[in-house]
Amino acid sequence: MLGFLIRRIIQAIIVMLAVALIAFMMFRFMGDPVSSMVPEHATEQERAEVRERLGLDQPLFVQYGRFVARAATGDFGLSWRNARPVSTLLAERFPATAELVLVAAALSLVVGIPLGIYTALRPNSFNAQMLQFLSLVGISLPTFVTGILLILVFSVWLGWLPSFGRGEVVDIGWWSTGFITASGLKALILPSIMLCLFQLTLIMRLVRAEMMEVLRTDYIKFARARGLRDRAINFRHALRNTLIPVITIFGLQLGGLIAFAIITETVFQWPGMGALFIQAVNFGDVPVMAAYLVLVSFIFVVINTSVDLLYASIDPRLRVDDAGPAGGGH
Amino acid sequence: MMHPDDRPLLEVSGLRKSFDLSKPFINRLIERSERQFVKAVDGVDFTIQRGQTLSLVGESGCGKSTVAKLIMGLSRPSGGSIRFEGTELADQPAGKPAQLRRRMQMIFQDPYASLNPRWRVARIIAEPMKSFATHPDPGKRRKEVDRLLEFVGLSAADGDKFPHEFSGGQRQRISIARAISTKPEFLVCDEPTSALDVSVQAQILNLMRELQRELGLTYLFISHDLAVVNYISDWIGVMYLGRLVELAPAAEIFAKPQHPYTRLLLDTVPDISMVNRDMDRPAGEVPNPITPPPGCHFHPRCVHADARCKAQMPDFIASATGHARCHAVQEGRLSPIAERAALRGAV
Amino acid sequence: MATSTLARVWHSDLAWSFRTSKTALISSVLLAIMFAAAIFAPQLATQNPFNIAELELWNSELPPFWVEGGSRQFLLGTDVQARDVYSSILYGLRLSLIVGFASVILAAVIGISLGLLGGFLGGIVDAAIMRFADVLLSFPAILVALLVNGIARGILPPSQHQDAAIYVLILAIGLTNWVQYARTVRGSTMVERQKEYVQAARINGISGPGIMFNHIMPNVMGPVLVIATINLGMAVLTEATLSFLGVGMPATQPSLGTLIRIGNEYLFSGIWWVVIFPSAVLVALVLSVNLLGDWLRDALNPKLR
Amino acid sequence: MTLLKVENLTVEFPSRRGTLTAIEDVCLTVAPGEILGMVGESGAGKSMTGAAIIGLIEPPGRIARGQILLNGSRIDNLGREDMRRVRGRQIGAIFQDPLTSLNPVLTVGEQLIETIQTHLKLSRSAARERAIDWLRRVGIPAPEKRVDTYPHQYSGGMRQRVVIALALCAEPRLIIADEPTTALDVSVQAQIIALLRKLCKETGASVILVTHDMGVIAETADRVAVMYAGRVIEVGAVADVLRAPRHPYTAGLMASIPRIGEKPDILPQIDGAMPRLNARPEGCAFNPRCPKRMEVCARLRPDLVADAQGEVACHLFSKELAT
Amino acid sequence: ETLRFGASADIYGFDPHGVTSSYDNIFVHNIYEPLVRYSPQLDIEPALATHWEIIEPTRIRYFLREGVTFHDGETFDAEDVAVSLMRAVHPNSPLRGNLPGLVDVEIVDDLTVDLIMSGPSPLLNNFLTNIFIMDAGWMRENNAVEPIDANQGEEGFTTSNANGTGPFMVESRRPDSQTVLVVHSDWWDEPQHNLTRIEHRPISSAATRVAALLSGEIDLIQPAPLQDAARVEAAPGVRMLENPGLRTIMMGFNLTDTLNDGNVEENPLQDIRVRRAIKHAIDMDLIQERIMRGKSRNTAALIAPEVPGFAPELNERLPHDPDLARELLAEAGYPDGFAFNVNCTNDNYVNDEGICQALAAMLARVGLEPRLVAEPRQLHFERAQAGQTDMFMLGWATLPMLDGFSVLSAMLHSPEGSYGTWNPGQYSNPRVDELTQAIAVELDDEARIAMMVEAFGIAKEDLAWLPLHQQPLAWAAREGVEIYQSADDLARLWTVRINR
Ligand SMILES: Nc1ncnc2c1ncn2[C@@H]1O[C@H](COP(=O)(O)OP(=O)(O)OP(=O)(O)O)[C@@H](O)[C@H]1O
Ligand SMILES: Nc1ncnc2c1ncn2[C@@H]1O[C@H](COP(=O)(O)OP(=O)(O)OP(=O)(O)O)[C@@H](O)[C@H]1O
Ligand SMILES: [Mg+2]
Ligand SMILES: [Mg+2]
Repeated sequence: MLGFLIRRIIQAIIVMLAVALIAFMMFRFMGDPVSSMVPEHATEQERAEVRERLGLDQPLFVQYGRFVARAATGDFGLSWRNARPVSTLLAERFPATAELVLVAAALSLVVGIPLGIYTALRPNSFNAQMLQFLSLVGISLPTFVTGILLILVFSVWLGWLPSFGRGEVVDIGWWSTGFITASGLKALILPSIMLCLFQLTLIMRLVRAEMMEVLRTDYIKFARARGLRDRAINFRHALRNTLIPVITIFGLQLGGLIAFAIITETVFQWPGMGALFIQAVNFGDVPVMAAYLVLVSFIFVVINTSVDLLYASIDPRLRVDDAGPAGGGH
Repeated sequence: MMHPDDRPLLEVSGLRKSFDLSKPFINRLIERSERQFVKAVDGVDFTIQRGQTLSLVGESGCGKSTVAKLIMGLSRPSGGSIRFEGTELADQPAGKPAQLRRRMQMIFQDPYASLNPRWRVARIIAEPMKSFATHPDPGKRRKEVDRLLEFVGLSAADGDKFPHEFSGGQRQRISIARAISTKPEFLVCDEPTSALDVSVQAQILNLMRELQRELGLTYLFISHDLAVVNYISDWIGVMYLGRLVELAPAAEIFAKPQHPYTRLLLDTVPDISMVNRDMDRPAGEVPNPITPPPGCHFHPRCVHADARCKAQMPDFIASATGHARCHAVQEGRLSPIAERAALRGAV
Repeated sequence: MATSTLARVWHSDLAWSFRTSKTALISSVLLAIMFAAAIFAPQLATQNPFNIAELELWNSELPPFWVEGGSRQFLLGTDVQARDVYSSILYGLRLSLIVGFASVILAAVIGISLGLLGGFLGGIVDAAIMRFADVLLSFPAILVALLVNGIARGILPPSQHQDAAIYVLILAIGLTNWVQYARTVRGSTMVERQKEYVQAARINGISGPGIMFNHIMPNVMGPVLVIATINLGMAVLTEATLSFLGVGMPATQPSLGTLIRIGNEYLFSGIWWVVIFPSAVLVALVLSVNLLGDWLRDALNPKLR
Repeated sequence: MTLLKVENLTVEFPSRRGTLTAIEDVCLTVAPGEILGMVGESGAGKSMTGAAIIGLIEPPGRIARGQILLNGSRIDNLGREDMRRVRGRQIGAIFQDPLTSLNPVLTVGEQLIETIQTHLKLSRSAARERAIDWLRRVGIPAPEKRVDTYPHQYSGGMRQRVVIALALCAEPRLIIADEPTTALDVSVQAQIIALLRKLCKETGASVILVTHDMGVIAETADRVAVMYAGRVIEVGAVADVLRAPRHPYTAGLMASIPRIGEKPDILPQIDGAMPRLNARPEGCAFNPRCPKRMEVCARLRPDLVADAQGEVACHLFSKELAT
Repeated sequence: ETLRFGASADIYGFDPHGVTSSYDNIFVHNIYEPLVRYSPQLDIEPALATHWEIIEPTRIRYFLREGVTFHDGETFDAEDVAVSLMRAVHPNSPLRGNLPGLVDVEIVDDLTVDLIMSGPSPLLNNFLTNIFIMDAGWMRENNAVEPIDANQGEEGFTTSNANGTGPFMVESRRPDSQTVLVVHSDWWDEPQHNLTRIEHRPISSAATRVAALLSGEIDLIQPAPLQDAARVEAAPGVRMLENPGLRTIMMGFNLTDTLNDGNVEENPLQDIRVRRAIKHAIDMDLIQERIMRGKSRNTAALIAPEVPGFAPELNERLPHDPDLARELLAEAGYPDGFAFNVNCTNDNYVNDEGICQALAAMLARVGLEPRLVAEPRQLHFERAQAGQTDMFMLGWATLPMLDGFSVLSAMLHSPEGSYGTWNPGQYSNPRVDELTQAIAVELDDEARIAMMVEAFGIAKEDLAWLPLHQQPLAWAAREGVEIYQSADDLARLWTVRINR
């Protein structure tokens, strides 16, 4: 287990170094960092000075090393767009994205898993087939279209829910939360529905496929042959084995949610990191893009590593380091 | 064991193969575990004379298939030598040198996996001829394919079909047709009938005997079914955990099994002629090949084992019937058994 | 021979399951119509919406023809730039499908090659490819596509953005989607590689590439087809999303996503036709592709047969 | 007195190429405490018969005809819940692959306890006691410790022992063992078969032992039923069927099995292969391969007829009866 | 009362000398104040200075208002003015160009300062309307006497903190989400407003902005999309605020020797006939009707009628005449047209991208091959400034000068020194240069205006720029929100009254 942990962490570090390399390359080769920092009429002499000050005259790997060292402390310099430290910009927006993603993730799990189980257990019932079809519609609907429709119906026509922003938020330390005000909670509803819809259908389909797969296995057949009750078979035997792979996929999906938040945040004017990132892409604001990339990858890597560890601790086959006696058979 | 009249077609000596099953470096570092190897084949010696059949038997995982793959060049030996007509093949990959490899072919166990499901039968059979350029002309090649198909008991029209349109036995015939298409002299057959039904097994075994007679083939035959081995072989080698524990002429080995493992096998194999024999014979299980018992690998299951067996690996030396790897046999601690013959007579 | 092949295809399980599946039939008919519409867009359209010279501003914002004020010349109305919505949809569909197909092909080619290579060679090559794939896989496609897009924009001079947009999109989407192919192909390749027909080929002196492409590749293409179909839907969606976010096709060469983005700004002004029709077509397109993919996956899954 | 009586059991699979008949008019009886061997080539319908008896035919398969009586009462038409009560309690099952028969995420003990508690009114601790006891009975060393371990920590042979414990722990009257040793080594196979036989003797359970290994049948079974192409074509005492088979298929089959100690120049063989489900010939399914084929064989399907030596479905014998 | 104000963009920060964004400048006006300010009607009126006098042509004395306090309670005095003005012209300050010619600030006494100029400055007051005064002590305490240097990689204190004398003070700020201002109770001026609190919410999507207004989440939006005017008008409880604006939208030409993105050797745009042809090809009336929904004011002049320097004869437009355009092109030797790029913003002016598309379509119809590039403003202006465009969009409101000189000095004078800073096309006419330099130091209004009219006349003849229209001001508000819509598009929130 310890070996597994360390291996995963080393892998995670390598991944982060690779991501940092991409971010660094973006800095180095997208636009000229010098020209954005010196006055327009600067002489070549002045440019060279800036270049030296920024260390751009050093060998690439030295520059990369420095970049990594600075990135590790969260220092990505100033945004080209609005001359504020990128780390501050991201930190300000992080809570908004995090709360949105968390709510959407919870929603997609809480709704997706039961629906997946239901459709797997009654694959031929009308309801299940309807759900299966709807889930296809769910993954076929462009999320931005869903978002637009939600706004049109619930904000414009019915006027029930706000069409943009986070509502009122309360600061708890540096974290600003919308969870504890009525308007904050109301503002969360539409965006999190839009964000979770795709993941929800994905999880439902995943659980369904995985569960149907498990229900076909020999040990389920054997469990039936022992006359176990359906409930025990479905929820004790099948569900456990279904959810183990679902955990891994869900880890990946969480990453997907963070990425899809870009669209949701754009549609709902949600003041999160995704909106910041899309602005940066539009503006070619490399420091923000690079920092977002590094931060988001860091989150992914942390999630994925912990999911792997979780997986390893849930699945007894992986829990014990020794694989046990080799089985016979061909 | 040597037939003086002729130089052996295949000589295998000291053949070894180990697979690295070590955990990743970091894990070994942290857990201070050693590198782990499976000695799948651990010093195997035998020779096969032209036109004869040598069979290898043994339980699953004892290394039979690995020997076959080593001989065919599908896997590189960790040590030892494989000589075909005196030419060393141990360091040659599969298919090389073409002139020699053309004369060695193989038939596999699984009739479903051994034919490419996306290829038509004619193309499958023609592939070796094309690759080894024995029939460079496509027209002639196709004729040869038709001939081969009929030779193994199918019809020429079957060449246009896909493998899934055939039954298991028919597929094994196609495999055989492919194997003999380059006119080889030596065939390695890795459990060619163990996936087939008994009635079909008889057809294939007969076909193989017929081929041997007509084409003068030499076989290395691998099986875990002692009865099949008995039917097809001239010589039989019994393997246990990577080692050859006994090698003797087929007739002798069943009549006078030397090694205790051979005896155990003969005892436990269900026999159609032994109606309602009491099968409850404590025989243990094959140990984990990663950590085989020291000394003689078989000693934990052996009733005759003593301290020496636990400590020292016996050599593979001549026995009453052939060769055996057993201290007890060598020390004469084992009585020759007549028990088995008696049992058979009882039914 | 040809007829017998045809007959064989017609009687195959796949064809049978196709013939008897209502969803497969309906969705493929829908798809066929949309493909035809895309291919014959220049013939079917009443206007070339990409040719700005054809836009006559005084025709702007006309409603669909059945609504009062609409004109038969512009079946589904026009947008603010007097772009005929009907023609724009045809051309946009064409763009979406081109981007979809091209990126799927790109992804498939990269993924299959790398998957075959990794699965067949194993060892360090495999480890390198797969670690790389893992990294990429943990990044959602849309994010990678945005990044590739952002980088391309940074590198290319602005006047080329428009012309390069479609290639950038194809690249961005293609580069993000190959991982799935690579993983699947690698997995199947590792299974196939162990199979005895491959060993037989090696015994017969067939070279590595020969085995990889002649023997293994045809046998790992089944799942690839399924992935490709499902991916096509995803690629079309990704393209639309990028265009919606304003980093995809430019307004002068609108894809379906761009049309929706433009229309979205006018949604509350009562000019609903600019956003509704392209959205409907986009959803219909992706839905039928997904329905087909879903059916294909079930039909090709031996366990379900 | 019979424990199980199967009459004219027919299982069909509706499919696009019409209805496939997997097994047809299968008739069997099993006496209490008896071991009935069932042999036949792959696809002959052995597993399907077993599945039908235990009520686990996978949809869209269905029992089209016939009936299954256990202790004289029909079980083929029981409701879902009633049939569930029969399974495990009345009829147990053992499948081929011990590697996949156990749920990997539950301990062996949990699986045993759950099964015991489902069928017997026992407290959890009593069930646990019993589980440990069963592990001991199937020969697992140190069962008190092993009860809390996971299946992957067992070797193949040990796992099959656990499977046997699971099948027997609710003390069913009948065990359907579908190729319980095919995945095991010869030396382990002998132990497993012996264990099964011993335990059934102890509990008085009957066994239907499905296998295609004649040797196993010979050494284990009391009676044997031979299946061919979905039908039972011969039933009789093991010694009779092995030594004096009457149906030409059985005869051919027996002859084609190589035996230790005999080395004929050429093995007697049956040409051809068993027909596929959708290509079963008219009349006797074996007639195209039969060396003693008669004109009637291609027309008329012989019924399974009982006589003093057993039962056989062959015109050779029905004619004898007629004359 | 609380005003919920929906703007199209967020501010970047509060530093009044720190960022170039004109929207920031506008917003900061609610917090900081200049010495003099424009009234809602755009007349210059005293603010922190009560009156001023010209001591010498290069020394202007300002008498400061007494009893003004900053938000933190500090009193306002001459030192604050001196430090703030010098801060505004510090080399780090991106705004230094907004106060040209300031050499030094001398403190005469606590409430009197002298501004030392490098030459006569007829527009000094106009400039000062946009230079905000901060508290010197507060700046010192927080190490903010100099504007932040973008290279230092640090955020200035003044970016996220504010301490002005204005009518409102900052309560909280959440970037991209909400900035809350509350009323400054010690404000020196008599408040006309009845606000206690302002919630400034950036909503970049126009449609969402309108939706938020309609659903009652927002009281005032700026700008309101023109296409939604009808709907807003029709909806109960909300109304449009529309007026002609000062900002003239125009297209600049690349007049250098080569095109950036052309398919011909030379630069056809240097040929006046080609520029004329372009002008004739464009149907501004149609654009006005369709894209601008009749709300814009088409123009041939580079400045709006309200701006000094305007004369009616400058506003005589060339007719839309595609045939003539084709003829002219043929005459110039381009019967088949040529390719060139057309750059415009897509987030800056009213329907900017739409105008550009329509424009490009019209150019294409006379045989030209315009390649349209629509980008966010930052990229666009960077590119336009760097001369990487052949035809580019620019909107100029002459703010904060509110004088034709702004256009002459920045856009029409040849680029040299502080002149021609916005003339990347390198238009150059010696007479215009001469006139511009004379206007700069001419203190007599009549003479200045005469010279300006002459210079604009030349530029019009030369078609140095292609003026399109003055874009409309379009805001929308809930019923009961009263605000005077000034032509400079500055929402003077301290004039807002809400009657619910
Ligand atoms: N590629 C490999 N990597 C690691 N171990 C291997 C590999 N191939 C075989 N082994 C190991 O080598 C040993 C011998 O395997 P081999 O396949 O030769 O056995 P076998 O006698 O043919 O068994 P079977 O009857 O099951 O075919 C086994 O323990 C197996 O696990
Ligand atoms: N789900 C199914 N759908 C259609 N046919 C089936 C299905 N399951 C089994 N069959 C068919 O039913 C017949 C009997 O199968 P069964 O599994 O009983 O054979 P078996 O005698 O047990 O063979 P084996 O020795 O291979 O286990 C076979 O021909 C098989 O193809
Ligand atoms: Mg093997
Ligand atoms: Mg079976």
